[in-house]
Formats: sequence, structure tokens, C-alpha cells
Amino acid sequence: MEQIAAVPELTISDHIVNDFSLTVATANGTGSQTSNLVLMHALFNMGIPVTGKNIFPSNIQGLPTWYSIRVSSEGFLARRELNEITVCMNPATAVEDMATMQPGGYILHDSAIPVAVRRDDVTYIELPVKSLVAPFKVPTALRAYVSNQIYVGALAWLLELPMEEIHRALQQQLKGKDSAIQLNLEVAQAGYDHCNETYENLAPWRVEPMAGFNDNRILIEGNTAAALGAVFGGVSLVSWYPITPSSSLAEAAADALPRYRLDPDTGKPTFAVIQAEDELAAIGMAIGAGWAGARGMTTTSGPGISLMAEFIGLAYFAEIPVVVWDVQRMGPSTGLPTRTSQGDILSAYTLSHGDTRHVVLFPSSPKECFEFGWRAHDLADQLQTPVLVLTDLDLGMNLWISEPLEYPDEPINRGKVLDAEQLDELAAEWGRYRDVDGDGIAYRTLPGTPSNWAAYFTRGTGHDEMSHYSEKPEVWEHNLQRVQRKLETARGLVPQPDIVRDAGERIGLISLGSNHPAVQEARVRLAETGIPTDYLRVRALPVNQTIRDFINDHEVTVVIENNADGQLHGILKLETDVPDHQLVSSRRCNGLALSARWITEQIITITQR
Amino acid sequence: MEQIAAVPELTISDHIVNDFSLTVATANGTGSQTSNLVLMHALFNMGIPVTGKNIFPSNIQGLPTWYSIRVSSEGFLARRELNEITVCMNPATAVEDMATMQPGGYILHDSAIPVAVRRDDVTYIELPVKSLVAPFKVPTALRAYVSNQIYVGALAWLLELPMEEIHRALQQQLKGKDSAIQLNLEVAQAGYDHCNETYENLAPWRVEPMAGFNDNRILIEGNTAAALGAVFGGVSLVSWYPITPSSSLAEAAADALPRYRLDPDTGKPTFAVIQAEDELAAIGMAIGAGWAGARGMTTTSGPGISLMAEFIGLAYFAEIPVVVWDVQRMGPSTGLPTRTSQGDILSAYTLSHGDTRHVVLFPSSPKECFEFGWRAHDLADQLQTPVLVLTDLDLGMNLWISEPLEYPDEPINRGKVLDAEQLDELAAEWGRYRDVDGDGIAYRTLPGTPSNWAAYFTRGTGHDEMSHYSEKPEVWEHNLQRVQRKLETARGLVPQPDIVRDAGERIGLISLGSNHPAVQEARVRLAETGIPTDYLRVRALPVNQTIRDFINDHEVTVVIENNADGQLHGILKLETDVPDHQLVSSRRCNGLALSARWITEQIITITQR
Amino acid sequence: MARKPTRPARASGKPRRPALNGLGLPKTEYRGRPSTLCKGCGHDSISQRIINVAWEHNLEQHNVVKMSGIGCSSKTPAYFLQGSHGFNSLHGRMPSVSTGAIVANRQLEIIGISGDGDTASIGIGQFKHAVRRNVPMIYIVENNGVYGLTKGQFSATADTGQSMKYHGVNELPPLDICIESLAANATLVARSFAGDPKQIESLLSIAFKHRGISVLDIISPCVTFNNHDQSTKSYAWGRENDLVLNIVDLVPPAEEIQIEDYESEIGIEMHDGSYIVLKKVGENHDPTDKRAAEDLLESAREEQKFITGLIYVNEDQEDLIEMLDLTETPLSHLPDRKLRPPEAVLDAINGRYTPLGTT
Amino acid sequence: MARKPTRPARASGKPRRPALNGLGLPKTEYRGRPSTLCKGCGHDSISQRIINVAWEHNLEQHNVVKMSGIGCSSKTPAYFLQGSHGFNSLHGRMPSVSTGAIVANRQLEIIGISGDGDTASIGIGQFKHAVRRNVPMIYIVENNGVYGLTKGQFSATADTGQSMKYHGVNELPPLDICIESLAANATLVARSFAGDPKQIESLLSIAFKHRGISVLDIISPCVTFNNHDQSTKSYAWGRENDLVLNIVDLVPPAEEIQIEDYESEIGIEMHDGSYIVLKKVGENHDPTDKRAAEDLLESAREEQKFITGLIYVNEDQEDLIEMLDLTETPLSHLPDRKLRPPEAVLDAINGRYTPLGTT
Ligand SMILES: Cc1ncc(C[n+]2csc(CCOP(=O)(O)OP(=O)(O)O)c2C)c(N)n1
Ligand SMILES: Cc1ncc(C[n+]2csc(CCOP(=O)(O)OP(=O)(O)O)c2C)c(N)n1
Ligand code: SF4
Ligand code: SF4
Ligand SMILES: [Mg+2]
Ligand SMILES: [Mg+2]
Repeated sequence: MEQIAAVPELTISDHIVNDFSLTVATANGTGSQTSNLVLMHALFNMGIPVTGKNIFPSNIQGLPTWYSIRVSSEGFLARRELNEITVCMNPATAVEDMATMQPGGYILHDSAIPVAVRRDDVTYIELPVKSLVAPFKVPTALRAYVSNQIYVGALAWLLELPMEEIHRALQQQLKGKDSAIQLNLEVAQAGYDHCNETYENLAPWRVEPMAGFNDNRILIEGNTAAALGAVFGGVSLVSWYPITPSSSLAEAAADALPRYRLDPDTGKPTFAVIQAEDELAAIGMAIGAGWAGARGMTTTSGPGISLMAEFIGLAYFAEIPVVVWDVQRMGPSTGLPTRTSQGDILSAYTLSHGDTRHVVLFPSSPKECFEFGWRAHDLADQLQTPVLVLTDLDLGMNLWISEPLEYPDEPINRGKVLDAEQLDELAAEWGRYRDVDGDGIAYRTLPGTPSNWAAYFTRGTGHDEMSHYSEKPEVWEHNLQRVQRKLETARGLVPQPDIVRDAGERIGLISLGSNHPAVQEARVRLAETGIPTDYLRVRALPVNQTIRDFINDHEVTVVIENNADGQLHGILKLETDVPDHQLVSSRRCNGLALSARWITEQIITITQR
Repeated sequence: MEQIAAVPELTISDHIVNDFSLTVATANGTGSQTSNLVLMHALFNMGIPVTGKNIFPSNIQGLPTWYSIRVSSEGFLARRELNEITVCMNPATAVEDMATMQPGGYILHDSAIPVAVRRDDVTYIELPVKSLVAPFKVPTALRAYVSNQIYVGALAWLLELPMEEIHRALQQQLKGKDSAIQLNLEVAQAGYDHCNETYENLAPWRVEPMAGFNDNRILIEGNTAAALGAVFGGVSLVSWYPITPSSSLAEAAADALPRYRLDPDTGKPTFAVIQAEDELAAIGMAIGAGWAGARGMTTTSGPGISLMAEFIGLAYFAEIPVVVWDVQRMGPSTGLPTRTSQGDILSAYTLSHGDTRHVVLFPSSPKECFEFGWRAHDLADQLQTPVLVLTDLDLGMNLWISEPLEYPDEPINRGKVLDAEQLDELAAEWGRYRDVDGDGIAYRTLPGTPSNWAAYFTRGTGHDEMSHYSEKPEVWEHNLQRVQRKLETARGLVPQPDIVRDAGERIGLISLGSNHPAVQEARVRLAETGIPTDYLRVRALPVNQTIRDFINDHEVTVVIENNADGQLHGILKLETDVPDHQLVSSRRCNGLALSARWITEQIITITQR
Repeated sequence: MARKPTRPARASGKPRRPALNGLGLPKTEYRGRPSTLCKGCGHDSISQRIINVAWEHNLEQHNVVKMSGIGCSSKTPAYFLQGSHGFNSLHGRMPSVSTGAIVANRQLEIIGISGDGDTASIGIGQFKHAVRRNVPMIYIVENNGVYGLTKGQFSATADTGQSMKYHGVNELPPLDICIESLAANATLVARSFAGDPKQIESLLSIAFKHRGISVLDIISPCVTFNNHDQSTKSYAWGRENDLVLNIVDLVPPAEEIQIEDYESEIGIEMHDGSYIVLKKVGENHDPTDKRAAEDLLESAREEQKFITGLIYVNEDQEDLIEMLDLTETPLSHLPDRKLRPPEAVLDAINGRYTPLGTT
Repeated sequence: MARKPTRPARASGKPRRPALNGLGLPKTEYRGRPSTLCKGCGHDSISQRIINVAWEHNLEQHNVVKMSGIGCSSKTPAYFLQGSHGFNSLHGRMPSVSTGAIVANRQLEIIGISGDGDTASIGIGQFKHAVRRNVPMIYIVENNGVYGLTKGQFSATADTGQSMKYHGVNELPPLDICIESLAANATLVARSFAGDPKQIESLLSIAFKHRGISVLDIISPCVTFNNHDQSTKSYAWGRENDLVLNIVDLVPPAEEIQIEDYESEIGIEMHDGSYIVLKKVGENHDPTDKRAAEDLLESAREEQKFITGLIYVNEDQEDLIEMLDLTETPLSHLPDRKLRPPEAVLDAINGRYTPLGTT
């Protein structure tokens, strides 16, 4: 947990409504997820802007887990470093959790966890969990699980969150399992009642229903949205190998596809999901499918990206569409499998040996995960090249409030594929790697096409326009130049950056992906302190003139990212021509999502230089 | 073959001595290698600066192969685009070979190959190979092989190369196989005699013995020198997987180790060579050996580098010494396995997902291959990190004249390894990843060390100073910052650039590796046309202040390299802060070594801008 | 692009007409580009067998895809069935690419060509898992015990004790492609010899009809890199005359080794003078009996003989496409409306994630 | 750093002294850090067996290295033999790293721990080749048929028809670690069950003495991810009460499954209520008979039983270190003078490449 710098002063006489953060500390495997989700949904249903971040260990049972919920009436959805309320359910971390709790805060703790050093700048609420749960007839195996409802009730009491909302959220979570709903609710009520009977509620924070913000918005994980995007993008084959934090993307696809993608005529699957033996096979299958004219996709994280390097080079050079989702976690190496990072940007952009540059997309919300979920396939087909979508654990595995998923506004685009008729007409004029349109993209044919002109021989070795093997220097040069020309075409086809300009010419911020909420919040804070900023959110590589212009238009542009090397900054430096003092890197990389506070401080420091 | 632009005028009355290029066109698998090597060595023995480039196909038998020999009295050893003499032994390419032959040139051809279009600007010498070889009793299987000696004899006649030198070179090549030497010599003599009897020698080119240049120099392939370097660097395990053009490096090691590295006491191997099942296993074994305290190394080329990405990240993050030789060939993908390139620079420098930067060395001569052969192991041990040595097919597989291999001027450096005594003294104070010296490099222990304090648990996951697993944000940050501190230490330890400054402040050239001879020659040509240049040869990454200074000191610095993306240029741009017009990229990538002519033209164009 | 059927122009007199198959095509239509392999390479014989069987079976070439990894063997798909798409993929990775392709288009017939290095060394993982999935394809291993394309290193199927000119003696036990296939639950396992046209063609015919994966392990001598110092045959003269020892790039022309049909066993002298023994599966071997198949292979391994013929077949096991229960229409050819659910579906999904309305 | 032997401070009265082994060490010295696996996980039982055998055999911990890949199983080396170096490497790549380590220092004893995902899925290639090389090491597969650490997907050893809560029914046939080992010419193959302390300890004792690689396939139930909907046991109550169906992160505490010594067969109910049958190798099984071993495994596979015990052993085959004929002194400990030939050698080498002097 990070050091807390400032103490929020409670100077307002009235309550602080819908503005606080709380963290629940438990051990994993105890089933606290139900409780946390119930809280999240209750708040969401009340119309309150809320965000939840799960900080979990890379094991299955018994290690510390924290769930942090932030409620923000202003609609700020980034991770906050401050924490007003801590729920201590895990003896293993309680001492530290209690010690690092900020002054003025409330600590709700299982009374089985003793308070090591009693501080007088925080308030303790004891929850006699064991005795409260005792009356319920629950087998030992499930005791820990239902116990978690005690803190739900206690928080409801503390925040004056109506128990009906807890009930509704439970119904939502445990769909139709009535006795389970009932049991959980009763335990929560016991927690509520205990507090109500024991304590006077002097806490300053309250939740109240709100209108506007959540209307028509959805609460969803990025991985789920991404999977749905692929479903609506006509994905044919999801070949994958399990790896945190990408597994839930593939699993969401495996779950959604049978629901939404059975052939309306025959009821049969129009898709396949194959758990491969490793990442090399996963990408190989996806490429095989793309080559044969279906839409192949794989999902992975850092170690898998490294293993896919050779195959991505093949797809690049043989010009085969394929989509790869990299839900980033902390690297290098196995790193921290359950912590977020944006450390694969450079790897992804230049993946594989030889001269390669790839199309990379950076969604920053569930809505955009959905959009890039289908668009990535269109781009891959259009450009006949791998498209890598880089998201991260924070966006992928946490619940985010998002604009609703938007139905594709374009029909499926299969790119330049010739059918038998077209081929028979073109006859000898067609060459697999002949650039007839000047955009670097040639026409391809699919196996199975009933024309004598359809067949060609695909290879990752040097080839001429007819795809025949060639070692001729000029053939190589000519072909690679065409492939690189595609990259120029790509600059125009990829999603354009999202730009907010209202600050004039001094400071520009550039960021990407899941940093978006933190940057938005920081901009508000900065504006409040007299530092207005413009903002460009990179949505894709390769970059284009718009980005260059943005940088050139500002005295200083700060590139904000969650990695150690400033990888996006490096790529922008490579592809633009501005002096170092005009393009500054602000990066951090400790496994947590960036906070608005850190960004604000960074920008203030830079502007004070 | 490239288009020839200029015609060398034969205005001098006398002969052109030791200055021409000749190309022998054959099919592979015909055994022409013996003939070409005999020519190379005969010239070398005569003291003549000579260079030979083998342009061979990626198959085993029957496809076109060219061997180009350049002789240069000035000692220029780069590939030349011009070609005064062509030997046509391959019907498949003869038409093109003859057609692209420059005016004024001589074509020696097997008379079985008809001249399609007789040109009057070239001279044809017919070699009735079949009838000349007929008198020799050779089984059919070997007929093609000995036939090649016909052109050796013919060239000896044309160039007035004494047949005794051919004899000596044959003895050198076929060491002690007397009847083979005799047979080859007789066939060569038949070629000589045929020409002598049939033609008057009006050709302008002659070879003559020379003193000075070759004295004390050696003629050797880079891969052989590199293998010898590893032998003298105390390599313990060479684990490798075959791939052109790196195989001959591993094979040279497998050949040299049993000669020079048997235990003087017991006669047993002090090394192991293991042909692994693939590149992942090859690098894994080398890393296992490095971890356990021996010197592990692997050799590969582009596709293997891609496959090793995950493992290199592990070695980087767990801080394990290992040496990887990447003998570069043309990529992306399988590319052109038998053509040269420098396309893995960026890949190698940033290999693996997450934030990684590696030490990369660039030898530019056999002598330096030897030096980096041993030094790479010292650096890897000192820095406890992977060291990648990037060479290429041109340097690795062709014969180069080089300064002799120089015995290491430093004792073997095993870096910071603690023994049992030291450990018992340090006791609990020692931590595997504790930076006690401030250079980012911690002390390690080897398995098998008889101390209760020696053991630690190595992992590619997040770890603290004691190497215990940790997910704590500050632990991760702290550890990665230390690892990155090592990179700063590396800047001082790696081989410093080679700098020639004599041109003042206008134009600097930066290049690396096998481009060296071409750059040297281009600098002479440029100086002759009034464009003096300074020259910095990058010998390693990460770059340091010297390189930054060099760039800053010149109005324009041109980075010359053999790849499509200008990869070294990109890295220099990343790591320095100069405007684009001051750091210009000149790159070419067509599978051939860069020529001085191309470089000269590039620089002239740039200076004329 | 000489793929369009071309008929020889009618000359005067009675033209020699080539034999045509059921589709009215001459056998030449089933050829590929000229081979660039060494003269006499076993791999070329196998290509010829594929051409023959395809022609005889009236194969529609556009429904076939030729997949391969990297190696001399993996190059061969360029040399047969010019009318079929081909994919020369990555070293050791043909199985995964093939899996993807057949999932994309279940109507394709996949002929996969690999080498022993490609399959048993770098590719053993993908091979075993493709076998386990029963991917419907013909999987041919052109097995020569060496890495041909990289110039003669040992592969994982090289015999123990085998020696090679530049690579000393192999001390490791070989992996046996057939045993490996059976261990991984292959549904068709067969072995043959490149120079045995009849047996290969009959096995290919069976494989074309098999439901799942057909593994054909075909011993295919490398004429070039099995020439070691102890060789006794074509190089004899050279050896006596000190001639061949230093020639790194000499590949003397050689003849393919062809054998006649044999009864139960045949000994074959290889290019390098070494000797292998082929032993046909007996008449009363029941190829549906897995333990019998295993026994056969293991006892042959002990005797250092190679069992040839149809060793095992199982037509009961579902293939991958059946397990996936895919639509009959290939996924690659589904119309957009089947690939993208209607907007109402997305509206309903969004509805599931919006705040609960007040009850 | 609690690794230094610590003796309990002598209290007043008669202290309870822990039993000491031949090296004078209590068993606690052979422990590792506290396990972070799920309570009741079979993997923890195996760690305990290693601790016992190491203590009983007076193992010098500093001569042992613990190698692993990635997975719950691969974490366990942190939980035993605190005095040994350990290396938690990459997923599926433990065999190559181990090979390198033993080549570097032939005096090390390698205990490798892997999972079924780690070995049979991503790692099958390296596994088979390490077996083929007869790398001297103990190779333990803690086999639970699932990917524990990534939350319960099927591995390549999952039984056909097995079903898993979030992953449906497995339709693929399993790879059998023992059959795979034999196919690749393993020199010691054994199987046991995590809850059978006696058998595991006796197999470990044999393995410690074996010349080459010892493959121990140990069935090690995952208490957490073998809990599927059809489960009949501990979850019964929850199921009736609609309680467990939506709980993604609940791992109810469970007990290790321990079995008593058994005669020839035993049926074991797993955490999920499924049932497996273990069948001991018979008294008159000759473990040096390879075909018998194969038969045993194959017939058990047909009967859907797991053969346990020492299935195959071959002490004749050289191990990798012997094949490489390395110096007795570990390569890692050779003095510099043996690693770098003297200058005169280099002079001679240079001489071979310089121009010929005039004769
Ligand atoms: C990743 C990778 N590693 C290595 C190579 C080099 N390589 C090409 S072919 C080959 C071996 C081929 O052997 P095999 O499969 O037996 O085919 P053969 O040539 O004998 O028919 C190797 C190692 C490569 N192309 N890619
Ligand atoms: C290259 C790579 N891919 C995927 C993963 C994610 N991963 C970690 S453990 C594991 C599976 C472990 O299964 P198993 O070996 O059976 O061990 P268990 O947890 O069941 O003991 C996977 C897929 C990884 N760490 N590295
Ligand atoms: S090297 Fe061997 S395998 Fe390759 S083409 Fe020649 S004979 Fe065939
Ligand atoms: S998830 Fe399964 S394998 Fe992993 S620790 Fe828990 S019980 Fe063991
Ligand atoms: Mg082979
Ligand atoms: Mg497992």
C-alpha cells in the first residue's frame, strides 16, 4: 500500500455524499468476491459512479487480496491512493492494513483480529463475525464465504446504503438461487444490525441515489466486452492458452459464442474455441484459420507474446490476417502475473526478428474493447497482417462503468479476397503479392476456391509477386518495400487518436489505454490549479500526422504510461522529430493502475522545471 | 546481379596489377568450393589483398551459386559491384550472367554453354571442359568436381598467376591427400594449357606478389574466429540448434574444443556441445549452465532469436549470464536463409516482453569475433545478464583477411560470485539481489557451495533482495530500478566505439559490424572527391556519452546499416537528443553486403541536400 | 501461372494423347514446379506417389491444401499438385497451422509434409497434440534421420550408433514416429519406404479415406548427408584416391533407391552403404488391435527392423471437426449475417449490464 | 534467512529433542518456506515425502538443486529443502534448464518438479528430449489433470469425459506420462499417488540411486478445481442450497486424501466425488522388461486403471554426463588454466591461417 500524503479535512458540517474510497482486505479463496460484487452493483444500481479494483495474489487460496471500491460523485473512475474506510478480514495483513490507514479513517475489522497498536486518529468498528454467523446453519466449508456478508451489512449501515439495494444486488448476483440469496441477505442483515445496535454512526460518508451518470451506462469487465466484440466481429476460431490476466477473455468468448453464434438455420456452432497446448500452437492455429479465410484470434499476456514472436513475423511477411489480444501484466519474465502494466508496447510494435512493424490498438474502456474486438478483425483482413490489441489487467479484469457497447457501424470487411469468377477473369494477371491499387495491399485467394487460377504457395521465405521463391536482391527489396507501404496505408485506417484541445499551446498530455480515467481526473485537478492541458489519447500504432501535429503544437508534451522504459514515448520519439525537452516521458510501473494524483504531481513538477 | 553503371577505362598502357573482381557462376553441390578456395589462398599467399564472397542458394544441390573474388592492391576488402571477369559454369544463369557482364570484361565459359547473344564489348574465352577432363580417369560422380579445376587453370593463365601457387594452395586445401592434389593440379594445368595454346592473352589484369599487406594477417571466416574466441573464453556448454548461417559457428566450436580444451591432467573434455531439439531448449540449457556457474552459450539466427525471447527475459530478470550469437540472415520470418542482413538489431536490444534492454556486441572482423568470443562471457558474468553478439552471414561465413587473433589481455573474469568462506562470513547480510556496490550488480552463489548460507531460490517472478517472492509495488519498482542501473554500469563496461576523427565538424559516419570495410573504402573515395568524413564504429549497445558527443560534434551524422528500418539509427535517436536532420539514416537491405560505391553515393546525395 | 489445363496443340498425323483421369485431366496437371532437391532424394519419390494417387483418385486439386514446416521435405509441396493452395510455414509448426486451416474450412483435404527434424525434434509437441486432437489430415513424415536442409546434422530419429561425416557418432536412442503416434492415440499409423511405390500408393489411398489423422512415417533416404567416411559404395573410388575428404559442397549425382514388391522382409542398402531391414506387417496382423500394433513396433525396434504397412487404424474416434460440431458450411464461407448477431442481441446484452431499474 | 541450523534454546527441565539424522540434523532443517498452496492440495503431500526421504538419506542439501517450471506444482520447490538452490524457471522449460545445470556441475543431484500442464502440454517436447538424453535427474510430475494455477482448465492428461465447472467436458484422450516416457526410452518409470506416503518414499529412494532420469508420475489431486457440478461430496450441501454455483473465488478448506497401504488394487474417491482405481504392479512384474512394462500400461489404460509402483528400470543405458565424458571436476569449478589454453596454442592457430611462407 502506498504512503498517504495528505489528510482529507472534514470541514463541511454535512455528510460527504458519494465520495470516498474503501478497501476490503481478505485472503483469496474465501469467496469475498460475492460480497464485493454485491457492494459494487448496489452502488451502481443507485446511480453512483463507482469503480472496483481487485488486487489479488498469484495463487489460489490463502494469500492476501484487497478489493478497493471508489465512489465519486464527480464521476472519476481511476484508482485512488487515498482510502477512507478499510475492512480488515485478513489477520495476515491486518497489522499493516491498520497501520497504513490514513488518519480520520474508519477501520471495520473482524473482532477475531486483534488491534495491535490502537491509534487514536482512526475509528475502529468491531465485527464479531464468528458469533454473528454462528446462528446460521452453514457447513464449515462455506462459513468463511457467508461470513463476508457481515462486512457488507456493516458497510451498508456505515454508509446508509439501503438494505433493499443489497437484496437487489444479491438477486442479481445469485440469479434465482433463492435460498442462497436469502442466507446471504440474512447474514448481511446480522452485520447491519450488530453495528446499528452497538455503535452510533458518526462517520462522515454517505451514499445517496444519483441520477444521470450511470443512466444507460454499463458495468462490465474489459475482457468480457472484448470477447463480445469478437463475437460480433465474426470471429471463427479462438485458439488460446491459459495465462492470467487474459484467460477470462478467452473464457468469456467460450461462454458467449454458444449463446449468440449458433447457426440460425442449423443450430450448429459457427465458431470453434480450442485450448491449445501452448502459445506457439495457439497463434499457429489462428494464423492457419486466417490463411484459410476464417477469422482467427488468440489471447495471451507477456510471456505468450514473446513465444509468438516467430509466428507473428510469418504472418507479417506472408501477409495473413490474425488478431492477438495481449492483456498485459507485469514483466519482464513471469513477473507479477496478477498485477497490471503497459510493458509490452514496444515488444508488440516491433515483434519478431528482421524488419517488422505491426498494427497495435489500445482500447481504454469496455466500450472500446468491444469496438476493437470486431474492428481488429476488419483491420487484419483489410491489411492482411497481424493486429495486436493491447489492454491490461486493470481494464481486462476489473469492473468498469462504460458507455454501452455500440453495434458496429460498418458491415464486416473481409478485405481483398478474389472469388472464382473474378479469378477466371483476371487469369494470369493476378499475382498474390502484386500491388495493383498502390496501397501496398495485394489480392488474396482462399483455399477451396474452384478456379484453376486460385492456387498459390504461401511462404515466409523470399517471394516474388507470384509468390514464387526468389533470392533475387531486387525482388526482396521490392516486396519488403510494398509490405512497408502497407504500414503507410495502415496509418490512415487505424482508429485515430482521441483529442481534447482546450488549453492552447503550452502543455499537451499523451496517454493510452486504461490510464484514461486517471488522466481525465488529473486534467480536472490540473485545470483547477491553473494548469490547463490538452490531451491526446493514442488509440493505435502506427502513429500518423495528427499525433505529430499535436506534439509540434505544444511547448511540452508529456507521455504518460504504466511501464518502466517509457515505451510509447520512445516510439513517438522515433517517429516524430521533436527535441527531448518538448516530448517528455512520465512513467511509473509498480503493478498498480496509475492514479490521478501521481499524474497531477508529475505534470506540476514538469511545468515547474 | 546489380546493374553496372560505369565502365572502367583501360587507358593505362601497362597492366592493371592486383585490381579487379571476378565472379565464378556455378551450381551448388558441384564441389566448386575447392577451386574457389584454391584461388583465394593462392592470391592470399602471394601477399595480395583479396576477399571472397559466396552467394549461395538455400538448397543443397543444383541451384545457382556465385563466388566473387575481389583483388585490391589498395587493400579494400568490401564487396564490389563491378566485375571484370566472369566464369560461366552454370547453364541455368549463363544468359543473364553474360548479359549483365560489363563492357570490356572477359567471360570464361564452359564451351557446353552456348553464347546466346554474342556481344562485341566483351571477350569470350571458351573452355571445352568435357574434352579437357576426358583424359582423366574419374568416376562420373566426381567429374563435375574436378572439372572446376579447369577454370582455375584458365584464370591462372589469364592473370598470370603462377601454377606453383595453385599447387601450393592445393596442398594447403587437401592436406597430404597426394593423389587428389595431383589430380586437381593436372586438371588445372589442362585448363591453363588449353588457354595458352588457343588464345593470346590480351586481358589487362595481372596478379603479382605483394609485400606488406598480408604479412602477419590471417584469412579466416568470422564464425571460425568466434568459435575460437569462445574456446579461449572458457565456454563450458555450447547448446545449439542448426540454422544457417550460424551452424558453422557451433560446428567450429565442436571441432575446436576437443583439440584445445581437453583437461591437461585427465584428457577429458572440459566442455560439452549439445545439439538441442530446438532453440528454446538450446537457450534453456545455456541459461541452466550459466546459473550453475559454468559458461553457457548458444548460436542462432533470426528465427531462433524470436523463439528465445521468453528465455532471454528470464535471464535478464533473474540475472543469469548467458551468451547468444546471432549470425544474422535476411528476415522477417524464414526470409532468405543464405543472404546477409543486419535486421535483428532492434529485436536483440529489446528482446522479450516487459521492460528489457540488453547488452549487444557488434564485431566487425574475424579478430573482433575472436575477441568478443571470449569477452562476451566475461561481460555476461560481470553483469549477470544475457550478452547478445550480432554478426551476420557476410562476416560469419565468408573468408576475411584479418589481423591475427589476439590472446586475451585480461584474465577470465567470473564476476561477483561468493564462495563458502565469504558466505559464512557475510551470513545473513548477503542477499542475492542486494546492491552493495552501487553498480546495480549483486553477488551470486552457485549451487553446490558448501555453506548453509549459499542457497537461494531463483525465479522470473517478482522478488525482493533475498530472492523471496514479492508482489509489493515498492519491491518491484526497487528491484527493476536496480536492474536498470546495471545497464548504466554496462555502458562503461562494454567495448567502446572505434573512432576516427580527421575531418573536422561536418560529416560523421556511424556504422557497425561487417559494413566496416565498405565504410573504410567509401571514406577514401569521399575524401578523394573532397568530402572528408569522421567515422565512429559502434561496437556495443547500450550506447554511451562518447557516441552522443560524436553526433553532437557533427553537422550531419549518417548511420549506415544493412536493414530496411534503420534500426541502429532508431536506437541512437532514442538514446540521444538530436534533431532529425542531424542524424540521418542510410540503409539498404537486399541480401548483399553493402558496397563502398553505394555508401559513397549515399553520402554525396546527403551532402548535396 | 501455367496452371490452366493446357492441351498439346494437335500436330498432323495421329497425336499421342496423354492418359486422362475421371476429371479428364492428364497426370501432368497434378505436378508442381520443378524440384530443387538433390537428384536421387527420396523425398522426390514421395511427391511422385502423391501425384499418382491424386490423379488416380480424380482429386479436385482446389479442395486440397498442402501444408509443411521447414526442411528439404517441407519444400516438396511446391513440387506436386500445382492446382492446390500450399503453405510452407515455420519449422516444426505445420500441425498448428493445419489445425487452424481445417477448422476454417472443413471441406479441405489436408496433405501435410514434414521431416524428421521438423516433426521429431522441434515439432514433437505440436505433432503429438495434433495427433491427440485427431485433426483430419494426412501427416507424412519424410524420415531420413538427418537435417537435410541445414547440411546433415542428426535428427531425433537418427539411429543410435549412426555416424555422420561432420557430426561424429550419434549416441542417443531414436524417437520412433509410429510409437510416438500410438502413444498419443493416433487413429491411423503406417510406415513405408520412399522407394516402394506400390505400398506408399496403397497407404495413401487408405489415408485419403480415413476419418481423422493419418500418420505416414516414410523412410526417405538422404542421398547427400548419409555419406559418411565408412561408406562402402559410390564413394569407394574417391576414398581410395583421397579425393572426397575435403569437399564440403560436393553432391555427386545419385539414383533414387527403388525396391521391388517384397514378401515379408527386405534388406536395403542405402546410399552410404549402410543397411536397413524392412518387415511387412503380417497378413494376420489386425490393424484395429492397438496392443498388437504396439507389440509389433516394439519387437521390431528390438530386432532393429522397420515394420512397414498399415500398423494401426481406428475409425471410431471422432475427429476434431466432429468434436467441435461445426456447421457444414465452412466457417470461412459463412455469410455475414451468421457471423454477426443482430443489433437486438447486443441491446439485450447491454441491458444485462445496465443498472437495475427501480422495481 | 533462517537457514542456519538453529537449535532450540535449552529451557529448564528436560528439553524435547528432535530426532536427528546421520548428519545430526532435525527434519525441520529439510523444510522450506511455508506453502502457499490450497489446504489439502496433493502437491504438499509430495513435498513432505521429499523432505522425509532427504532427511532419512542424510542428503547434503547444498548438493541438491530443485528445478521447476511454472504452476502450483512448480512452486513447491520453495516449500522443501531450504538449504538447496532452487530455480523456478519458465512454463514447460524445466528440462532444458536442468540439462544445462547438470552439465555445468555433474555433482549436483537434481530434483525436478513439474505439473501435467507444464510437462504434457507446453512442455512435452522438452520432456521427451530430456528423457531421450537420459539426463541424470529425478523428474516428478505432480499430475492433477488440470491447470491449477490458472484456475482449472483441462490439461493434456485430463481423462476423456472428465468435466470441469467452467470448462465443460473434455473430449480428448489423455496423454499418459508413463507411456510417453517409455516411448522416449526412459530408463526409470514409476507411478504413485500423492496420498500414498510409503510407496512414494520407496520410489524416491530408488530414484535417488538411479543412474539416469527417473520419471515419477504422481497423481496429485487438485482439491480446488476438480469440484464440478456433478460433485457428490463436500459440496452436496452447498448444491442443495443453491449456494456454490456462482462463487468464483471460494476454495473451501479440504483435507488431503491419504490412503493406507494396499494389496493389489484400491479405489479412491476424489474431492469431486469421482473415482479412480490404482493397481499396483504385480509381484512378478519384471521392471527390466520393457515390453512387459508397455503391456502393463496399455492394458491398464484399457481398463481405465492407473498402474502404480516401479514400472520400468534400465541401469545399462549411459546417462548424458557419461555420454559427454566430462571431467570429474564440475565444469563450473574448473580453474582458469583449464578453461583458457595457453598463448602458444593461439599462436599456432594463427599460424594455420597466415599466408604460406615462400617454400
Ligand atoms: C526456428 C528454426 N530453426 C531452425 C531452422 C533451420 N532449419 C531449416 S530446415 C531444418 C531441419 C530440417 O530437417 P528435417 O525436418 O529432417 O528435413 P529434411 O531437410 O531432412 O527433409 C532446420 C534446423 C529454421 N528454419 N527455423
Ligand atoms: C508461457 C506461459 N504460458 C502460460 C502461463 C500461465 N500458466 C501458469 S501455470 C499454468 C498451468 C499449470 O498447470 P500444471 O503444470 O498442471 O500445474 P498445476 O498448477 O496444476 O500444479 C499456466 C498455463 C505461463 N506462466 N507461461
Ligand atoms: S540434402 Fe538430402 S534430404 Fe535434402 S534434398 Fe538433398 S538428398 Fe534430399
Ligand atoms: S489450485 Fe489445485 S493444484 Fe493449485 S494449490 Fe490449489 S489444490 Fe493445489
Ligand atoms: Mg530429415
Ligand atoms: Mg496440473
